[in-house]
Amino acid sequence: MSMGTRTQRMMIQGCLSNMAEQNKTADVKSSNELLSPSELFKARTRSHKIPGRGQKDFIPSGSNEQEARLQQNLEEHWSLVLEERVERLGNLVKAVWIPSDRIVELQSPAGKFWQTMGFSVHGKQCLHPEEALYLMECGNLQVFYQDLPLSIQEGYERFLNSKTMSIQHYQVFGHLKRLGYVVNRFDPSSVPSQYERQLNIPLSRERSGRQLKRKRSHSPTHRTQEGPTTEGTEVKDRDGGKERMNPEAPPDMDETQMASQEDPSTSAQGVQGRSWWSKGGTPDLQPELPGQSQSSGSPRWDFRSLPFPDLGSRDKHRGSLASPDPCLLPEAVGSVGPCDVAPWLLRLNLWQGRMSRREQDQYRRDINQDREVQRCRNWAEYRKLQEKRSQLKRKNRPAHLWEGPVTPLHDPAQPCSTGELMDKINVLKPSRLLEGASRLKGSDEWRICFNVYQPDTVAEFKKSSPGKPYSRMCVCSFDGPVPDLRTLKVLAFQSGDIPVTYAVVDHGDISFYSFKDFQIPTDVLPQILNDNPALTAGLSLLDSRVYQKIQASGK
Amino acid sequence: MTEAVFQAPKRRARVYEGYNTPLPVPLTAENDGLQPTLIYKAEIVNQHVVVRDPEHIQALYGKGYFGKGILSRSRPDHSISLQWEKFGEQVLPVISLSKYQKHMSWARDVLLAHGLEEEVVNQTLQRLSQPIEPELSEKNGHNECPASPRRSQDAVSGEPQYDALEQTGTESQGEQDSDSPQSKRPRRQGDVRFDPLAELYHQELQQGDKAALVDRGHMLKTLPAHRQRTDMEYVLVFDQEDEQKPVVKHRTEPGNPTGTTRRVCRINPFRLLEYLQLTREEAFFLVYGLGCLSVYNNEEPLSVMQLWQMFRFVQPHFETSYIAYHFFRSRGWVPKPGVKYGTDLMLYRKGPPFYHASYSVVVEKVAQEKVAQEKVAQEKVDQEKVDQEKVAQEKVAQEKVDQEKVDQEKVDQEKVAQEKVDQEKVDQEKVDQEKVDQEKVDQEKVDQEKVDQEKVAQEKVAQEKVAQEKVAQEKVAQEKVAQEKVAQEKVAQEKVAQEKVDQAFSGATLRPFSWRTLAALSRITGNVSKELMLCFVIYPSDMKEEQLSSPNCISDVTVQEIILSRWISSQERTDMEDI
Amino acid sequence: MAFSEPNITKHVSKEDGCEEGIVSQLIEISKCGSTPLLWRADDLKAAREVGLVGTPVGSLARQPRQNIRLGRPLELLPEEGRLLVDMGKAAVCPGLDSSCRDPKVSPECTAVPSKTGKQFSGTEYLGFRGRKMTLLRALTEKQNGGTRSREDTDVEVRNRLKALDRSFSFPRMAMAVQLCTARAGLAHCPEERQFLTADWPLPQNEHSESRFRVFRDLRCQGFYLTSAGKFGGDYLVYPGELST
Amino acid sequence: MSNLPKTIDEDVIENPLPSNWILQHPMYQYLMNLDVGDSAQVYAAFLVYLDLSEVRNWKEVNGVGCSELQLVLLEGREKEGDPLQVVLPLPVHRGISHRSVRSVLARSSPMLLCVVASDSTLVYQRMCDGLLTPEPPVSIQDQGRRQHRKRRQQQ
Repeated sequence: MSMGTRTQRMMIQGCLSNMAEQNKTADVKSSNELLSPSELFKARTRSHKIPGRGQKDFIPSGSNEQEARLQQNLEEHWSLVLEERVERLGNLVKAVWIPSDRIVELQSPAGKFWQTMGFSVHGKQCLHPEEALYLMECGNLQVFYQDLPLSIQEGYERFLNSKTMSIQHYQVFGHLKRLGYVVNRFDPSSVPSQYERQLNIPLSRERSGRQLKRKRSHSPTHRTQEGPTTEGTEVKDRDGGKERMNPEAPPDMDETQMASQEDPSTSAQGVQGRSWWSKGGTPDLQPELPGQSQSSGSPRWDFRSLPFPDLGSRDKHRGSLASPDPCLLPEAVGSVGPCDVAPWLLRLNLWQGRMSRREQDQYRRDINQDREVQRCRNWAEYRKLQEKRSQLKRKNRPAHLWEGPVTPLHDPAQPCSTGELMDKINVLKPSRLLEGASRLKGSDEWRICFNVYQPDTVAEFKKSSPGKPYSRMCVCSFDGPVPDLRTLKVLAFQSGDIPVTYAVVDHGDISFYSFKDFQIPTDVLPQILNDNPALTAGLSLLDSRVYQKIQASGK
Repeated sequence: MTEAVFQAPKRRARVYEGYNTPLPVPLTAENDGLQPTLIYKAEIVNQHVVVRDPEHIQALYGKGYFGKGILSRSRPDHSISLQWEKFGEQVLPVISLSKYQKHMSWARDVLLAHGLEEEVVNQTLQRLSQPIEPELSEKNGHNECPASPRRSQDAVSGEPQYDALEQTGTESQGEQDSDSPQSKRPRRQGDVRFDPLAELYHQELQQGDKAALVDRGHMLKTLPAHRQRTDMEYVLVFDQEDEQKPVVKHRTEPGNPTGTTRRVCRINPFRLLEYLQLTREEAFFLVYGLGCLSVYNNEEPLSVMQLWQMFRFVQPHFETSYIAYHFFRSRGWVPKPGVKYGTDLMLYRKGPPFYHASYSVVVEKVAQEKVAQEKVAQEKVDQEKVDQEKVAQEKVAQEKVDQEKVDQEKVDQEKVAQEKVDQEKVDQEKVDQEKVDQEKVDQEKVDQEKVDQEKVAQEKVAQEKVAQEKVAQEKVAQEKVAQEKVAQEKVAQEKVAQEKVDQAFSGATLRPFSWRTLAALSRITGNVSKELMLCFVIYPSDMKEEQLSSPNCISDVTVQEIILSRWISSQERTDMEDI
Repeated sequence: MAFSEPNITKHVSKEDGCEEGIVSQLIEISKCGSTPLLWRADDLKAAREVGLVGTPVGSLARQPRQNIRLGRPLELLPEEGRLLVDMGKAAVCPGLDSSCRDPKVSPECTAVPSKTGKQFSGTEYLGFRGRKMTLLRALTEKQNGGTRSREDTDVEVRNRLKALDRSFSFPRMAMAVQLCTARAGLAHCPEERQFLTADWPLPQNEHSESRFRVFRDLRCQGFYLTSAGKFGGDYLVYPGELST
Repeated sequence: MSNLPKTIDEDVIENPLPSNWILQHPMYQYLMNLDVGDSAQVYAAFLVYLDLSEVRNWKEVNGVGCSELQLVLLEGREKEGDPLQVVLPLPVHRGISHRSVRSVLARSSPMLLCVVASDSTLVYQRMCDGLLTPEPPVSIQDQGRRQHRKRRQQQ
């Protein structure tokens, strides 16, 4: 078809009196993107349903049936794609594009979208270009420029450029908006500085508490215990407090801790880093300040110094504990009566593992049956014997391992507990993501672009006090580089306590990834393993329960 | 909170072994100084570390899951055949004639390679291939072990273990050693084929006391010493005419070997013993971290340093991968190679038999933040300055002291001289009385000596003073020079530091990372329900090659763990992707 | 018959006329930044006819607030764009980046208000006719229906019909307005023509070159390709036409 | 039995082991004597040989030196009468050029690439010249069943 006729056709279509002819031309070519009045009229009442998609075929079979299905699918697809937006004038908000300010100014009262989008300048309601474009695509907004309405295409072309944002950024924005998330631009200055963070002054807007029950969806944060909402913060504060109180608050102690308390020599707690059994299933919730590493990791509780009734002991079941010395209590408390330990005992695992004879033989190897030991008449002699033995071993240890400039970290001739052994070989320090991050300079290549709030917070969302975002987005391209550790540090620091998600755009297809700081917990069963198999068995049971707990709390 | 939360490792549905000890070294109470410590032995075979002693193999694999059997999928439990049958009082593996012939030809080649005459070789082989009578084999062999019920079951089902490449080849979601049908069953234990210790506790097995199986390591210790490893292996070989018949037929009549099929008991002419091969990281950890392994190269045991240098030479970035390995071991996890999933390590809690791997780890290497380094450098410089000042002050103080000493000495000398004189005077008086004639002469002598002494002392003092001044001057000069140097160095360091600030933590050194590779890794890892961990090994920026040449450098290195996960923006979207 | 604005054709120069045969089939690739986009439904179909799939990235007009199915524009892989251009099937219209000129309002654009005006009056007429038809139908149905109280309803309906004829006014706010997706056709914007290029304007490097060659090779073998970043690959290769 | 007083630890250390059969194995000797410089690759090839020949019971497994690629390849039949397959054993730290892969594929397609980790873990990958249509994903095969299950769960 020649261009001339096409032009003519367009004009013809615009003409009311030639409706009949319009049909004819439509047969020739269906590029009638400007709708005729009848089409417009029809479009007002068209269905808003999207046809479902059938099952995919794995391989073309060449069968007629498959061919037909494919054809039908395609036709359906074209009819959907071809459709034009038709809206009632009354539902459209009018706006004007102001290129110099790169904003869109509303000319008529804003709609519902105003709750989550837009901003006011000098009493005028304005939208960012991406917001305007999204609303145009949703059929809520008609933007005029030089008194003419902009098509979506013109919107893309005018609104998306190097000075506003790239089409990739807009694709991420649109993708999240369509799913119902509240998305707005990230302003680095809105994040409290390191100094402010250290002062730990709660931001006023975070205090405007909204107790929301949020549905837990797959999300960058859903596994953490705290969400972005105030609810989360409060949980954190409470937990923080709890942790501080823990050592003197018996009820908060977990079974595992009690169990491991049975052997005061356990040094598993001294191992650097975290140990899941030592936290009683509570993940580390203490907010970490940059540069202040936990890796120095002194054990939170030193069981040796805890003057604590050994409730786990099987031998002496005391019914209750005497009341504490009043001088140890705060004045206001006055006196406290004796404590009934029965309910606590119920919570302990006092399960006694059974041992086969073999195990008993093995584990109950009695030092007293050692003939040399029997010959010892006193402690001094016994210790001398021990010393002699270890010297002998030291002498016998292989020269090629022990006489060079570098010797092994552990000498197997000097047996020690698992915990001690772990301590010996634990020479590598873990690093935290925020360590040293404050001193790194950001780059232009990597920027956080959006704050994202969960869809179900929309009803409560206030632009004036948006609260903590659920996540922050950094937009990048599949063809571009992957963030290196430095970038991860810089952005994590910039985002503070909000997780950063990387939206990676692959020619219109978007994948999201998050890189989260992590410290693998140390997995060492306490030393009792070797002393008391019964307890070991009990412990591993407990162990799995702690896991369940962690899992439950993560859900 | 932006930290990834620890996900509980997934326990295997069925666990057939007890958890032993985490590492193959004696722990207190278990071995209270009674026995000499076992140092395991490994040797370098073509740049790889191989453990050959069966007991060592069992200990290293059983306590901490080190290494892999070169003929097995993971646990070193290879046996020549899946089919075992009763022969006399023993149960022996059944192999095909072709397999027997293959082994025979290997034996032949070996003998020929030793330079033996063809004829001699033939004679030897002839002798070796003589059929063995049941009683004979019993007397000589060590395969004697009454059939456990379990084993005869196996003989019945005779299920093929390896279906060509299906298991490892085009790879699905299989776990390293757990998914083969064989490992799903507890039969490995208490079974001679897999477990040389079986004969010790098969009775308990029959009693169903599975708990008895718990401590393999302990069993090891009680193994009779007379047990030899050089013994012959007896096999049942199909007779030629039976070779063509379908194998199924044998299986239907396991208890009747004398039926239509005939097997002949022969000595396996070339026995393939299962060896354990360790990764270099595992080997080095056993040597350096635990001190319980000696690695021999050409019969010579290697020192820690030699091993480190050899591995660094043989394997690119060995130090980095070792650091990652050591890190996870020191946190109680069991790292195994991650080739199957395209990563460096898989992390198991306790060991592959108990838990599914939790993490798939990619190791990366980065240089530490230079800003901190700069600070450290600055502190160093400051410290040096302080030190220098201190030294200078001390020097001055020392000089003062020296001076005082000198003075004191002078005084002392004078005093001594005086005392001497006094003493002498007293003596003289005595002498005077005794030897009057000598008196005058002596007196003069004494006087002369006194004068001489004083003179000498004074001269000495003077000389020393001069010398000290000189030294002091030189020192001052040196300090100045030193300070200038320090200042220059400081400037230089700052420059370097400044330049390096921009490179801090940047880049990926070990592999070219792109979003595509990450996406693929994330998908693979997710599909097998594991988490993808990036493990950044962070070297201090000023770490030099000579520091890297010793394993002690690892204490200056830090390790950053990052969990990479994919976020699904909506549930419906995943549903769509599913289809 | 009203060619209300015959002046528009004037802008189609003779030169352009010579190329008409080709031009009419040319797919117009519009660039947003460096991203090639197709806007017109015809172009989408034409690209699909040569086996290029692309990715729809815009909200679907029918139901914009979902991600399951998206609509125009269609984003092309750089390889797809380049292949189209190499095949002589497409021309590239550079995007209006801020560095570009801000084009004067073209005569075509001025046509838009009048056209929308026509759309409006047309809709109004249709609205009127629709209402009338309903009433008439009601009338005939009733007439055919029963005999009971026929007189009353007849009169009522007739009165309403009369009133409708007299004073129908379609409320302006209820008017349907089209929000165009694509800018009106190529022919209406002659000034833009000069920016069309037959060359593929994206910078090439070794990597993109090898990607392109692989793409072209596979496409020529009849495979349908889409992007496979999230699977860790470069392309997903389909053995035949995709069922979208 | 467990209270046997004697311990074997000393014996374990002192007992001489039989000599290493790997080093004596004719195939190992043969492979080492091929004109291939990369001994790590040769060792990897031997491990793959053992796996194919002893564990998987392939037939007629043999080593082929490929001096221009400095590689040892293996050939063998999965079962008697099956076509000969070519296996390229590759130590995990060694890279491989496109040219080498092409050259091996020219001998046989599909070929098997076997990555050998330093603890002798083997991972086989099948490589084809051209495209190989994958097996239909499980999700499609049993989709009907799955949907059925879903429906049942909802009830």
